[in-house]
Amino acid sequence: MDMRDREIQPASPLIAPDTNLMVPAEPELLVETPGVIPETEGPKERKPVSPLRESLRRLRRDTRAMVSLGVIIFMVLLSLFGPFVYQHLGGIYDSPDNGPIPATVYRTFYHQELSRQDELPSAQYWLGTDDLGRDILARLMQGLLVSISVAVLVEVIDITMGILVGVLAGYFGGWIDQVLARLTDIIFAFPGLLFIILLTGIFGTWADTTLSNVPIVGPNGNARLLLVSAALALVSWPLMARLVRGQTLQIKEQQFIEAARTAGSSNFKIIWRHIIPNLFSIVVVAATLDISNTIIGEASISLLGLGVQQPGSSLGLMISEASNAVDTHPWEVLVPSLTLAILVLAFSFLGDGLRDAFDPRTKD
Amino acid sequence: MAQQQMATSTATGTTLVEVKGLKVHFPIKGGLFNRTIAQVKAVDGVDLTIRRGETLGLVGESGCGKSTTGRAILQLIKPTAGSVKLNGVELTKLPPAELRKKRAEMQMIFQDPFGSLDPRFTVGQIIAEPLENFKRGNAREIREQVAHLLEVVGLNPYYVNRFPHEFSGGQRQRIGIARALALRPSFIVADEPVSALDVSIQAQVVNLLQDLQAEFGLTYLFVAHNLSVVKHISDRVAVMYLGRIVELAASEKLYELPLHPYTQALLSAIPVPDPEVEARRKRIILEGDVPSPVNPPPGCNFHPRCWKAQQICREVTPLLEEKERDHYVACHFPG
Amino acid sequence: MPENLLEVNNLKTYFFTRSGVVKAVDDVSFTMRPGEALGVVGESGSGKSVTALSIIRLVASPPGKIVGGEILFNGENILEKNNDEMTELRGSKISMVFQDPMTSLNPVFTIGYQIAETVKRHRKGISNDQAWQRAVEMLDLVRIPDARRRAKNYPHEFSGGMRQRVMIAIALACNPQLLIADEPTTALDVTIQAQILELMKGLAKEFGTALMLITHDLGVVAGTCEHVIVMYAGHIVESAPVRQIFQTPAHPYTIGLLQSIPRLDEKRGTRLTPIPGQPPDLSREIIGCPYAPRCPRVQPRCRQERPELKPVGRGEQLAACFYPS
Amino acid sequence: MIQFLIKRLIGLVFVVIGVTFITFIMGYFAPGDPIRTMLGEHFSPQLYAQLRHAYGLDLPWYEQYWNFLVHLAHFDFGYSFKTQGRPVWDILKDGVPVSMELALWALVIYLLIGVPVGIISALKANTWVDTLNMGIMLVLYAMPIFVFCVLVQVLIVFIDQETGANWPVANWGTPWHYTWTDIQFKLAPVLVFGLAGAAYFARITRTSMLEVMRQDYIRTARAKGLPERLVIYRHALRNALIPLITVTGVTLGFTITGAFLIENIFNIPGIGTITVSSVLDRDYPVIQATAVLLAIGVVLGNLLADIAYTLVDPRIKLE
Repeated sequence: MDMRDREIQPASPLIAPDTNLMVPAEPELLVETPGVIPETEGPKERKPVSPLRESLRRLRRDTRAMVSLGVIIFMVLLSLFGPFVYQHLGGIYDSPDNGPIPATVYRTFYHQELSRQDELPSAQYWLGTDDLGRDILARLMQGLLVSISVAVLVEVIDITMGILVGVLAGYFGGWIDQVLARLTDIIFAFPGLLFIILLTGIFGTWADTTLSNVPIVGPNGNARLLLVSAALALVSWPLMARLVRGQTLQIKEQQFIEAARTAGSSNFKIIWRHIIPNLFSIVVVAATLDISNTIIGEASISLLGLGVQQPGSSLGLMISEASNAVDTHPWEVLVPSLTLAILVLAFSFLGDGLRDAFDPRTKD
Repeated sequence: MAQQQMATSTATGTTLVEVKGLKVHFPIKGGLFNRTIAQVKAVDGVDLTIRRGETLGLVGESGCGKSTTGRAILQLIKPTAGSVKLNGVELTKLPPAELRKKRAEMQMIFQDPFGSLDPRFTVGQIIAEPLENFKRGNAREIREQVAHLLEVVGLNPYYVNRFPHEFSGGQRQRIGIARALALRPSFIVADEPVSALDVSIQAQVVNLLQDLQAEFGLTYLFVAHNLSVVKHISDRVAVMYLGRIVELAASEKLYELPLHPYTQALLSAIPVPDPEVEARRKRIILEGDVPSPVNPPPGCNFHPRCWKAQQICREVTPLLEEKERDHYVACHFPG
Repeated sequence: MPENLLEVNNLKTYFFTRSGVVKAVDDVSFTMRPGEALGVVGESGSGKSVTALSIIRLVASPPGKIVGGEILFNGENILEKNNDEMTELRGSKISMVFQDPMTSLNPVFTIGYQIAETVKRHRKGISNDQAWQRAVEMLDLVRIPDARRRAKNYPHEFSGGMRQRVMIAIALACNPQLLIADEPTTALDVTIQAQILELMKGLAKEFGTALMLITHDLGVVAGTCEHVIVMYAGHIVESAPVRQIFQTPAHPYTIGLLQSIPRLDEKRGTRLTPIPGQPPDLSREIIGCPYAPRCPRVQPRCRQERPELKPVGRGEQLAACFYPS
Repeated sequence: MIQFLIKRLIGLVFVVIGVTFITFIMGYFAPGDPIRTMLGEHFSPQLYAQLRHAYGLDLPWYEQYWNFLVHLAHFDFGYSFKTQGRPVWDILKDGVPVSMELALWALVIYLLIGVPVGIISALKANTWVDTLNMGIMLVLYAMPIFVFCVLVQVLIVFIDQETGANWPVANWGTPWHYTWTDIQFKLAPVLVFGLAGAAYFARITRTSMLEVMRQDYIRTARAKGLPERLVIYRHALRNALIPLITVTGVTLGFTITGAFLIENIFNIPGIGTITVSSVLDRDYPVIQATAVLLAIGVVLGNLLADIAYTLVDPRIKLE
């Protein structure tokens, strides 16, 4: 983890959250919110506007966020269905080494066509080949799949644990709060990246041998991905929990919580119906921004040789392999680097857009 | 003496709420080991009886503990000490589940028309929440009750699916009132219900509260800092200063003949919208600020600002005693 | 020397927001004589604060903009002055005290510094020591005990009432001709409000400063001001000497306001007469009298034409109503 | 003040214990036997037992941990597994100055570029200047730092090829020496590292500045007749910089970690490179030592920030 984390959760409560502040609110106009229903007028045909719907409407007007969302959807589709389509578009290739082989072979991310090393894009290899004659596009799609799967896995754990612990710590305080506070202290002082490096470095070979037979996640050098995801989740959830805790404390002070208690709602019901729904926006924003960190984290670990192993593919691994030949074949390093940059930027822009859309201060 | 007097009024059976020796102290943590280093004595020994069907006004300046008193009576804040009885049932010792059941009888109207409604609930869901908690009918019946409640507070039931942010402050306050009424409570604490509203809207809500009281036989504890409003709506008024009640009397009487120096100063400070009256009035301008409730002055805690203060005021805390019929005051030199 | 200290003619200040143009102040005209105490009364959104900020030219821009009219101060149009001339004027000839004393002082400077800074800015050639002397003097004047020592304290070491005294000290440090106080006591308790109003009234008299007191509390103007302006939805609806406003109010809105607030000296059992409905949405075009939808005396004409501010009855009383009482 | 320092020092000890405990436990439960790995082909039972004893690995885990802590209290990080008998400190001492040099120059760039850009953006909020500034900063900030490194390397290669220059793509010069060759080595990594952090600082500064400019006391300063220049530089800036102090404090520690990737890609012989290679070699004593160093760095950074805070903001009094 680098310092990106702390944009979501400032280390000190004195730091203003990094929201894009729009024009200062004009002093006397705040009381009259637009859309207020005049009592004297009769019912009008208009759909009720929930705060969520209003936020989404604002998001839709944010070109940058919508383009980013488009990019993300495209990359997800590419990683899921891309290989299937790609392999059915190529014909038979008469390989000097392997004889005639179909595209389902030479357009896989692990097939080495040693007579075709370090090529630039061509009709057969749309994005060229790497130093072992492997299809860069195929490896790229596999790398994207790895990035996105890790991101999804980590965010599921991150959000679940973050909300669970954060809400309990914020709502009830007590020992859970104390433990969380100490835990985040350590996480802040113990650089996350170092922890992940340690965990994957120490248990990596164990994972290679033990997990490689597990279906789906095991083969093709992906055995360490579960470990990497676990490590990433382990360092990210306490920060999410801290953020949720802070927000819970704020919501708890709102009078509608007191009102719910007066209405006879139990603690469980208050948490479930009043607190968690109101955490929605902040968690969505934090998770979106955290996906960038997760993707970078996985790529960093693979880059250092501690994540996905050969013959597997990951954007980080691709960059690492190609960076040795940066002076002779810059193309090979540019492709995964730019893809990674675009993916990460898209999540950051989307996160920024979501934050603006949810922040009532930017309300028009 | 005063205690006995109050006790007898309980015996007549007209008392709905009885508060005795209520204290709410908040700890201030600090130091090396996060120990409690001081106490904020927000409420420091309050005795009150609220009669069935009356409106008892509770006034005081910010930080005097009036809102905390209201919340402690409803057990929204756990009192540090003292007893609160509603209909003769001791609330402070009820287990949580029992207390939740009791909430149907006592409700609250909140100050902040923006913060007191969950922004993600529709108006219908907000008002239905207490009804659902207490299983007052099936979905259809609850819907009907919600529609009826909206009409009762003067809102069109057509808006039942709207969200709070689509309403103005006054309308939101009406929604809050409808929610408080949903369970047909006997006792309502209204915590500064009009102070966040514009003056022209305040009157609408004040009138509504009065109408509802007549219609449903409600008992109000009306907490506010605006003495004019409190006097207008209340049968009796209690004046608080630094966590204690310094004077309690029928509202007319309190205004005409205040006995406690603080009440006198407070009343004289309130501007009257009449230049003739203003020109004639003599103001008592108090010196200095309200002391911190962490370290209240010893004895009568008003003595540092009081022009009548004697040695005894600095040493002995005056008790709230009945100086005239139904007129209680905590002062060594009242009048 | 012109007779009027301040003359506001047809002032229009609009806010250009994404949801439309909000006409916060729309065609407002009034005058102030030197030393006069003028009360400006209105509910939130009535344009009273924006009027004040327009006079001192501190309307947040964007989105706010003064789009029309003139503001003559000592006969000179403030709206034609450049930024340098305007900063010369602010704090020396025209000062302002704001609503929230807790946030209006800079937390990182001592209060003595914050007063002395104003003095240094406007008195050419004054030394730091002299400016500090003046600061202590001012603190003494606003009755801050132990002023010499307290001048070295930071704002957070003062209570709300004390901070408002400091704000008044800053505002009066250069003997301004006009002091604008925007809801100066709204954030304070009544007993503190009484202290502050008393102080402000006394000092304004002593300094010969004209006082423009903006408030939503009719009681506050009754005891403090000589002349009152009532604002509603960006317009002045009534303007009169203080006695007439309270004894013979002419505009239905003024009457409504007076009947809707409970009075401390009223008899038991009286019922308030609320004003029905809500103030209008200023981002929409308002045709006719803005008060018409809530007015009990509304006539067809009120919904079509906007009434001008015209003399009613005797003397200086003006009202913007076709059917004044 | 004393009480505050004591409190923070207790916190420091707590964090160091937590960090060492995590690294220790991970090393203890890690699969594989370091001594066996160390001996490799030369395995003999006696030598094995002897070495195990020498490293204290025959003791129960809590005694091992306790010994580690005791040594740590004497600033003794123990001996490396990989290079037998070589003290850990001996390995680290070459890396520390390099990493510190990198971090320090990066920090200078954070402040010298990030803060002014943030201020300018805030003052020109929502104009094209702001949009352009913040667009660039957002890209710099959100882009993975190693991608940034790679792109710069590609650029250097391109320039070298086109102009025949011989600008180095990797490695570091002599620490704390600034001959032209040294500068050539150091410039690219420092700039990459510095600009990434500067982007973060620019964003925080802009937010903080905008927040302050909305405050009532800024309006008061204007109402006093202060010229806009003074309003900004005297009244706004001082308040806006307060949150930056904390950020700087926290950043001090995290800067060291950010260096992990930069060092690896630019092949700089700093702590980051040493750590990664020791992880690959499973040289636990070295790993533990770096973890402790980093943790202390972070906590000290925070402590310094807290103290600096009290000097700037009169509202905050350390109890």
